[in-house]
Amino acid sequence: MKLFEIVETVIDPEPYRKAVLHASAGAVTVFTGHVREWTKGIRTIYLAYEAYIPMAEKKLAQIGKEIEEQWPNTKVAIAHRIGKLEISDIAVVIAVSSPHRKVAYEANEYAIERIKEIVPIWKKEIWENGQEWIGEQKQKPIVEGELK
Amino acid sequence: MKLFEIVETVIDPEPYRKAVLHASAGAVTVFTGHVREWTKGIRTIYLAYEAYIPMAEKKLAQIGKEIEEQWPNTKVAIAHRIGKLEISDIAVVIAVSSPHRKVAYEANEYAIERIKEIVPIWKKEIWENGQEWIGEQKQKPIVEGELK
Amino acid sequence: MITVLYFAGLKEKTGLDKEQLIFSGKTVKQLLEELQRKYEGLSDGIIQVAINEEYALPEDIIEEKDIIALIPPVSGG
Amino acid sequence: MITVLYFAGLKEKTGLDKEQLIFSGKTVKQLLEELQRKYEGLSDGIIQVAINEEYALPEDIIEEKDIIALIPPVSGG
Repeated sequence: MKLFEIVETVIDPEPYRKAVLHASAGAVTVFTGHVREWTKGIRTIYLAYEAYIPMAEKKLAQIGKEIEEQWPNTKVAIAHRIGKLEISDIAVVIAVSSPHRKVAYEANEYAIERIKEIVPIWKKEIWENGQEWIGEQKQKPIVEGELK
Repeated sequence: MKLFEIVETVIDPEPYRKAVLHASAGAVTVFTGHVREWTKGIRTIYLAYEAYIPMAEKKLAQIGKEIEEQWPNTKVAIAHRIGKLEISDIAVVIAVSSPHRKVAYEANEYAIERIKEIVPIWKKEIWENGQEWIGEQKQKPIVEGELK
Repeated sequence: MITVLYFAGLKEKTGLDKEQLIFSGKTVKQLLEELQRKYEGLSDGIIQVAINEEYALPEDIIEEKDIIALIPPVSGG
Repeated sequence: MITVLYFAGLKEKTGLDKEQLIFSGKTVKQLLEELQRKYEGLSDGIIQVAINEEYALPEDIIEEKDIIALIPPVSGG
């Protein structure tokens, strides 16, 4: 496994938790995002995720680097699954370790927000009577730091 | 396993994550607290945890109830290990599921803060040259809601 | 008879993990005062008291057969 | 020749997941304008562009052999 990866099979969170553990890590947060059955009163049958894989893995690694620079002594691992996902399947796992707990929560939440902003992954929701590619309208104007 | 328990063996976080999962859970946070090697420049050899087991399990369940009342559609499971723990061992696991991610982080952090306030568990740090029972001085005056 | 439980540092100070005492119809505060006379150093730091696994107030009355726990500052997590 | 990649809804609008074009020495903005003339509905919503797996600005110059990705609003997580 890689610390930052796009996968096409079931995600087991444990390897990611273990990958960020080290002797001065007092706290680890593992976030998993799951396919929900109901969203705003509409019943989801399944989801289909697509990614621009090489760029998505680069952007996940960039998020890890941003965190490790912003919060000293943290370590990060992130995986996102693509393909067809059923209800309750894990779409994304984010593991963050830190010496102290507060940062482990804060940095983990930062990671999911950044994923929704900059990582080229797209979700299609398939309902009983239709389907749609979801755009969260969270993309911001490109800023200097994100350029090649 | 119980949703709120004191255990004397190695904690595997996965069963707690799975225990809080349900069809409308879009986000799960699993916090694990680990034994750190260094605390304020002092090297820990190992930790010894002790609990007033029946009351500790009641208080863990109370924290779960507080969360499920305060944040609708959340589900909580918590386990704390006692006995001798080595560096990187998991002392506590907190799993919280929620329809949306923000609450999953917030409620999980609430749980660890409450554990440090009201759950009768004690930690003894054993260093190279000494040992001490740790009191975090976080106990607050008893308030009405916490009385029998 | 009541049962008094000692944990963590208090266990080391009293040399006991529990004991049975004749003590009922009096308050938590009175019990603590009695135990502090009996065991030197018991009053160091904040001690909370639980009656039958729930936190109690100093003025709560202890009844026959109650299980009393002396709870030093907790440090779980 | 450059390679242009299409994802998600853009793949459905163009009917392609990628294509090769003769286009270099011009800007990202000029490429988008050209593609919007070619594919109806491509201009709906915000499209970002990546050159060789990094986000690019409208005025960035596209070079021979670049891999260009048209990126509709992302929705991972």
